[in-house]
Amino acid sequence: MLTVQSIRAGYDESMVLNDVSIQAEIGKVTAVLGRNGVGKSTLIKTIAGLLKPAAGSIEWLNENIEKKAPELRARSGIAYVPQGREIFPSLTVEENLLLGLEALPKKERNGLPDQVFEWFPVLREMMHRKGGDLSGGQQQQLAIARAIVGKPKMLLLDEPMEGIQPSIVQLIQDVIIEIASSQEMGIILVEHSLDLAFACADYYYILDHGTIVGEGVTDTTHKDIVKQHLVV
Amino acid sequence: MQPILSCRDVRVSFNGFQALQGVDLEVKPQEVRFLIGPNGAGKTTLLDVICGKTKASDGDVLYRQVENIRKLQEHEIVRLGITRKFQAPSIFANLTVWENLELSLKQERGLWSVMRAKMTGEDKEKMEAMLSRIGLMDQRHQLAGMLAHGQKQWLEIGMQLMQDPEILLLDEPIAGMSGTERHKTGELIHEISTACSVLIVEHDMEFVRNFSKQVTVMHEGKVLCEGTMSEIQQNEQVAEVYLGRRESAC
Amino acid sequence: ASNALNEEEDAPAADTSDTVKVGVLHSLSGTMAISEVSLRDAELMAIEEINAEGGVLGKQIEPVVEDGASDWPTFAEKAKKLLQKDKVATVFGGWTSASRKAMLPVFEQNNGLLWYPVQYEGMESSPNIFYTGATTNQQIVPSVTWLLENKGKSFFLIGSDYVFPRTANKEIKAQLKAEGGTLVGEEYTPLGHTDYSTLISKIKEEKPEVIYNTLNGDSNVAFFKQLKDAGITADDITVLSVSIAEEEIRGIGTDILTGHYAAWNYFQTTDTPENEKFVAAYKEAYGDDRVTGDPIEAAYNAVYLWAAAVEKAESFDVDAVKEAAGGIEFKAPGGTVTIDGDNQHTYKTVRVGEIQADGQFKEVWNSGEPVKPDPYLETYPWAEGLN
Amino acid sequence: MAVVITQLFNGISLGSILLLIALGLAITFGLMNVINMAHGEFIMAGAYTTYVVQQAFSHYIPASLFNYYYVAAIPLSFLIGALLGFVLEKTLIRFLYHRPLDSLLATWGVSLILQQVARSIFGAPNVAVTAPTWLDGGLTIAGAVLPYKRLFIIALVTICMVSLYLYLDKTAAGRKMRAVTMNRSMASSLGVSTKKVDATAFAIGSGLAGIAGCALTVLGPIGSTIGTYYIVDAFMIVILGGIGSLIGTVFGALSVGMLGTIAEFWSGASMAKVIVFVAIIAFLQFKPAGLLSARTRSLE
Amino acid sequence: MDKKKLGYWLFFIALFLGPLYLTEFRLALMGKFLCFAIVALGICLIWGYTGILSLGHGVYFGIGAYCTAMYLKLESSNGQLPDFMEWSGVSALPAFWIPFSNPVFALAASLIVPALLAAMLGFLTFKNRIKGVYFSLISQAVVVVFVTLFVAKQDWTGGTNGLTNFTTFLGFSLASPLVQIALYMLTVIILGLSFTLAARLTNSRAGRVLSAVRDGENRVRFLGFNPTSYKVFVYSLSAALAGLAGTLFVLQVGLISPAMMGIIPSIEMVLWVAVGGRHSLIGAILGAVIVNSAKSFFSETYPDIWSIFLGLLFIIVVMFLPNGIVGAFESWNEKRNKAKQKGGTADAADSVVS
Ligand SMILES: Nc1ncnc2c1ncn2[C@@H]1O[C@H](COP(=O)(O)OP(=O)(O)OP(=O)(O)O)[C@@H](O)[C@H]1O
Ligand SMILES: Nc1ncnc2c1ncn2[C@@H]1O[C@H](COP(=O)(O)OP(=O)(O)OP(=O)(O)O)[C@@H](O)[C@H]1O
Ligand SMILES: NC(N)=O
Ligand SMILES: [Mg+2]
Ligand SMILES: [Mg+2]
Repeated sequence: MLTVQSIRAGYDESMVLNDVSIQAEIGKVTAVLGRNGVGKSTLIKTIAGLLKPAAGSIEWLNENIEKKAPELRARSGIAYVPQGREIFPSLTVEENLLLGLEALPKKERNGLPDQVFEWFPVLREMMHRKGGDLSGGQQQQLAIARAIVGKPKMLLLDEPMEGIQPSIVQLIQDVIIEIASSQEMGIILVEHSLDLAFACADYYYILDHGTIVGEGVTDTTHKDIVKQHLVV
Repeated sequence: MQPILSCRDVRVSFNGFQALQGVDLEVKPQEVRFLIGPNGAGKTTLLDVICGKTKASDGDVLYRQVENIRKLQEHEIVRLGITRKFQAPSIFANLTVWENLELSLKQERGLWSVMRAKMTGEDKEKMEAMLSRIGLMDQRHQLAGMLAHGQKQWLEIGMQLMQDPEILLLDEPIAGMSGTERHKTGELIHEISTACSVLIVEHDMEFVRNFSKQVTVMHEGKVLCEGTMSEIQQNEQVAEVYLGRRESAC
Repeated sequence: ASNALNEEEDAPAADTSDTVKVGVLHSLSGTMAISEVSLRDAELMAIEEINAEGGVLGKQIEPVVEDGASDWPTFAEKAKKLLQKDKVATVFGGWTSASRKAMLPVFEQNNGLLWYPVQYEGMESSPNIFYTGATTNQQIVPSVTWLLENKGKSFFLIGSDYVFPRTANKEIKAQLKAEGGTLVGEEYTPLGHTDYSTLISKIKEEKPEVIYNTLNGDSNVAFFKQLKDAGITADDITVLSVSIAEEEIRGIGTDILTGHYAAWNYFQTTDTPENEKFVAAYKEAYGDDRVTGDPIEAAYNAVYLWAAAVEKAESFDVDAVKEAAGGIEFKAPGGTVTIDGDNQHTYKTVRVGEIQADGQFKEVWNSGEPVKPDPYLETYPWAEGLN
Repeated sequence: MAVVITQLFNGISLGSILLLIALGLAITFGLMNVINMAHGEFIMAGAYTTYVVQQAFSHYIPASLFNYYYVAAIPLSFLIGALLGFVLEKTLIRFLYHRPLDSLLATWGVSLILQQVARSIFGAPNVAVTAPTWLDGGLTIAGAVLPYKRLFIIALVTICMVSLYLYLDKTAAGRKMRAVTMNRSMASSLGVSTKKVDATAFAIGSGLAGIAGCALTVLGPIGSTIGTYYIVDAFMIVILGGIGSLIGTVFGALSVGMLGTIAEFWSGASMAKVIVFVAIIAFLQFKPAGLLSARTRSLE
Repeated sequence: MDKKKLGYWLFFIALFLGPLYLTEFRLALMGKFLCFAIVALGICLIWGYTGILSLGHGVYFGIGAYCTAMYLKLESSNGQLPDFMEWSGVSALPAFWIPFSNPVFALAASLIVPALLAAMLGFLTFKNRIKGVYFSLISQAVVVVFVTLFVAKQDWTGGTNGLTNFTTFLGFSLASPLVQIALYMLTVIILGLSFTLAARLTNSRAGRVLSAVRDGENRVRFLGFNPTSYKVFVYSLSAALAGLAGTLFVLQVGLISPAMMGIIPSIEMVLWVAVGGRHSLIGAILGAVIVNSAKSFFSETYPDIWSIFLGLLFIIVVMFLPNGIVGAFESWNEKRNKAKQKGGTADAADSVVS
């Protein structure tokens, strides 16, 4: 269980998040929704440890992690797929994927699981090409695969469908659902498309002006409420 | 109508990898043309070739059927009226919104003219009109780097429009935009197309359905097929390599 | 209030106070610090000795030390500062000819006095400079003659690429022509050059009997180390250097240099009572592992010569001191030196020494008596037309 | 014939010396993008370490073992260089990763300080290091003498280069190093401790400078300004080879070494220097990213 | 804005009146520093505004200085061969020296030659899209080339000694304090004019293009500008300023040698700007004066170990004042203003959140 409690965070002097609290469970998909620039990515970065919160706490597996370095969070099972992919451009696809194993204890780092190549066959084809040479969508697939190979318990996905062709969007959607239903991983998903978010997620939060302005389970009645919110 | 832009057998290879294997494409004046296709099909590469960022190894890119722009430099192509919006917002973070627009004015861009350039009343009006059109009137004296992602996207579109382009190249313009903004962008594109042609790459099928007339599908560095969205949806191969079962079903 | 037109900054110290300021201006940082720091040490030691004996004209000497930083404009700036701000009675300083050339106009314009303690290429005689190092006829010319008589006729000239080696080599070439030597090669390397493999290949090709070495500074270390590695020893080719003194030998490694030669006016081993005292005092002051050497001695002499001239003039005034300086004698560690009133250089004994395994020189030849300085080589027929 | 062999060898030898100096830069500059102007002073530190080890041996170790001081000096020079680099990374560099040009300025300050500190400790004049006797002499091939010292340096640089190549390209640690230097925050969110990797990388690069310093003692002067003689050449070699490409650096160093010796034989040392630098500048006009570049489209 | 302008006027007037309150020696130093300030202005234009870091401006400074020095040398040789040529065995004045006996030619050349050289180098490298550290290191290589050439061609350039020992300029004795004061004032005026020119440029639309080039050269291309011509222009402008500074330097200091063109002075030039504040023209001027004053002060006070203090200064500025002294002042000012505003509108700020 990941519990974010009354987080304040932002850049330099400007606070983007004021008092944000959310919860995400292992085995569930939690969606974070909101219009452009409300701070969704900021929230995800704060959970991943790339931003230090000015106030508030983050509890993960019964431990406060808000002061921990990102690499420690990664090793404790939090994986991050950033908006904008952040592939290592001069490393090959294989090397990028191998880096995903860094989150695992040394003993468990034995090779790349075949599963990811079943999901993303294009990566096997491009195994020895430089990450930076891939097309946008290929890079996005690589970024997701890189996070998954480390067998995380909580996967932070910041707009993972951006720039991906429709058939693979469907595939990723299936993968997300499959992963969550295996009960071994939780997912926090930032997604613009309401349909997609509701198709994948179990629970949702709406972020606006740096606070949570709505939350609930993802059923059809809530979908309309959310729509209202996002249109304002 | 004569095409304003024609690509003929355009080929690009990177270290032996054939990213474009002979692309033919024609865009007519005031047309909105969507370019779709699987990841890695070569869409971005094609835009790169048209705007001069990547040099084609073979083939021609003709502007108004006469001028071969394949070997021109980027800024020369822009001066012809072909502008490009990149996928990641490309604005000047350390200049204000106003200054960003000022640089984008359609103007003589030579060194000497720019050094002598004065802001005319007409320029001012044009810029103010653009500011309200892209909804950044209040932020005009802010540094552009401070804007939110969506606002940056809009500013960049505004910067392209300031140049009164003949052809506008857009690479996934609505990526990262939320619902309302997507719609606004779609409408803006239609508005623009009364004055210029738009060549636009997008993966969001809902958006394509809502705003497209002609769609070109690329696959493995070639044009796979062309047609309206509903025609395309019928195409078996497109469904297989690109749309997937569900998309084509609906 | 003081301003630029009003030259008096501090009240003229010379007349009222019981100290007199002198400038000490050497490179304490940068590439030349390897050589120049010791000159400062020698000058400060001389000042201390004179002060202990009661000073000059009853005044204690107060040294103002400045760093020329191996940078010629800085030498000019600091010289100006010493003259204009500190109002020093005289300045001891410089090593490279470039630093001297940079300071020269400053001293001439401000009518200051500079004591320059290093051997140099000649062709100069400023009324505001006293030259206590050798000019070419007190080092290079006699050593070439000695080499021709004792070591061989075919010469290979190597030098750092700047004014001293180039000018010196021009003179050597003229002298070789006149005295029956042959020139088989002439090479210059930039200051600080450290790879001599190619140059040594050229030397091997030309098979000279003698290498006349006017390299300066760090390059010497690289040159000698690599010469030995290439299998060339002093038995094969004699190298005579004019910029390697005891201190440089220590930095190169004695084993490498053994058997090669240098020409100077002074060696630490020079056998005079004054030198015994001088070496002892220097080691006492700066440590047993320190060694003296020609420029160190010349710097030390400079302070005593100035003090003697002041005493004779009974004034610190620059013109009076210059007037009095001619004929001033000092029983220096390397033998008596006398100021030549005409060109403000000193009479010096010329010596050639062979480097021993302990890093010291064994004198193999000397001129017997102090040689009159002749910076323009006017007494040498072959030098006619050189300038 | 002998001249040709000698000159060929001289070119390789000069190239190997330049490579030894550039190897460290290939990491700190090529990979980490830090322009460390104090790199030359790490070379100096390695050289002085060798001097100190030699002094220690001659004072405290039986004379019969003196010859082995050099064997001890190589790893110690590496360690001292690495230690200095480690401290520099921890105190300065790590605050400047996002301001690469500023690290140039700050390390310039460091270089000024280190030179002065060395002068204060060891005195301004050069100190001497006596090369071990097993490096005396040379191999004679067809009348050309190939000094053992230069052969030794060629061997040393080959070992350093191959180990570095294997380390960077074939081990997980090397992969992490390249990842961290490309994108610090992403690497950390994958579980890589960037601070450790950064410090290690910088220490290795600086340690290589230390080894270079140790090697240079057998060929040249040992003084406070020794580092300044090589530093510009070394930076040029890294960009000539292509930033981020180790193999490129090797080619860069060898071409500069070859061209340098040929030009010097044919003209003179000063003109050779001019010719080499003009050639590098001209070459970069045609291939702005260097001989072998590690660039990809997303690095633009 | 007006307050700022007034400040600038006061600053330059205070400099201009230097001879009233500075001793002859300090005035000479200040005159030298102000020459450096002109170089700093040029570096600020290319580095702070356009993002081109040149580590080779010593070359332009030096060439400018040599052009003028050649005239001075000929003037003080009274029609004879300059002394160093005699020592080097040159028998007749080399052809390229001859036009430099004309002061107008020499002074013009001191501006034009550096500018042309920079334009040539800039055109090649910028056209080939060499930028960032590549450009910086290439500019350093250019320094090596020129310094080596100037040292090696001793018979033409005076070698390491450089050119020195001048007597008069246009018939005025360079040793005369009055001439030195006049040269100082001329330097202040030229610095003021250069500042005005640079300020005009940076405030114009072309200045905005330069900043845009710094932020994203490729983006500028896609707005239809050719960054190459802008970069070449500003680079050669800054080279011309360096050349101009070289002229004033040689007139006041009476010496130019390759030592002034080398790697070390070239890097120091950048440091002046970094210390003052790379994004501010006035910062560049202050930086040049402050760093050089500090250098003089430290080396006069601690001749043995002054470089440690100077090194520390650079480290401290880079670490704690990333935008230099002026940048630090500005952000302090901004904070103060913000604090003032906050005091008044604290309630309003709170209400935004709810
Ligand atoms: N590095 C940064 N420095 C300063 N401000 C930033 C930075 N990154 C984001 N911001 C600002 O923080 C606010 C929130 O940004 P954030 O990226 O979290 O929004 P978001 O909800 O993810 O938006 P989007 O849907 O567009 O991705 C925006 O106003 C943005 O301008
Ligand atoms: N510099 C390069 N070196 C090698 N391969 C490259 C390079 N640039 C692009 N490619 C390859 O060319 C192909 C086309 O890439 P491009 O970016 O044009 O695809 P795209 O159609 O835009 O895809 P997406 O929809 O994912 O953005 C991809 O397979 C990519 O890996
Ligand atoms: N005068 C010298 N040795 O430069
Ligand atoms: Mg976001
Ligand atoms: Mg694409």
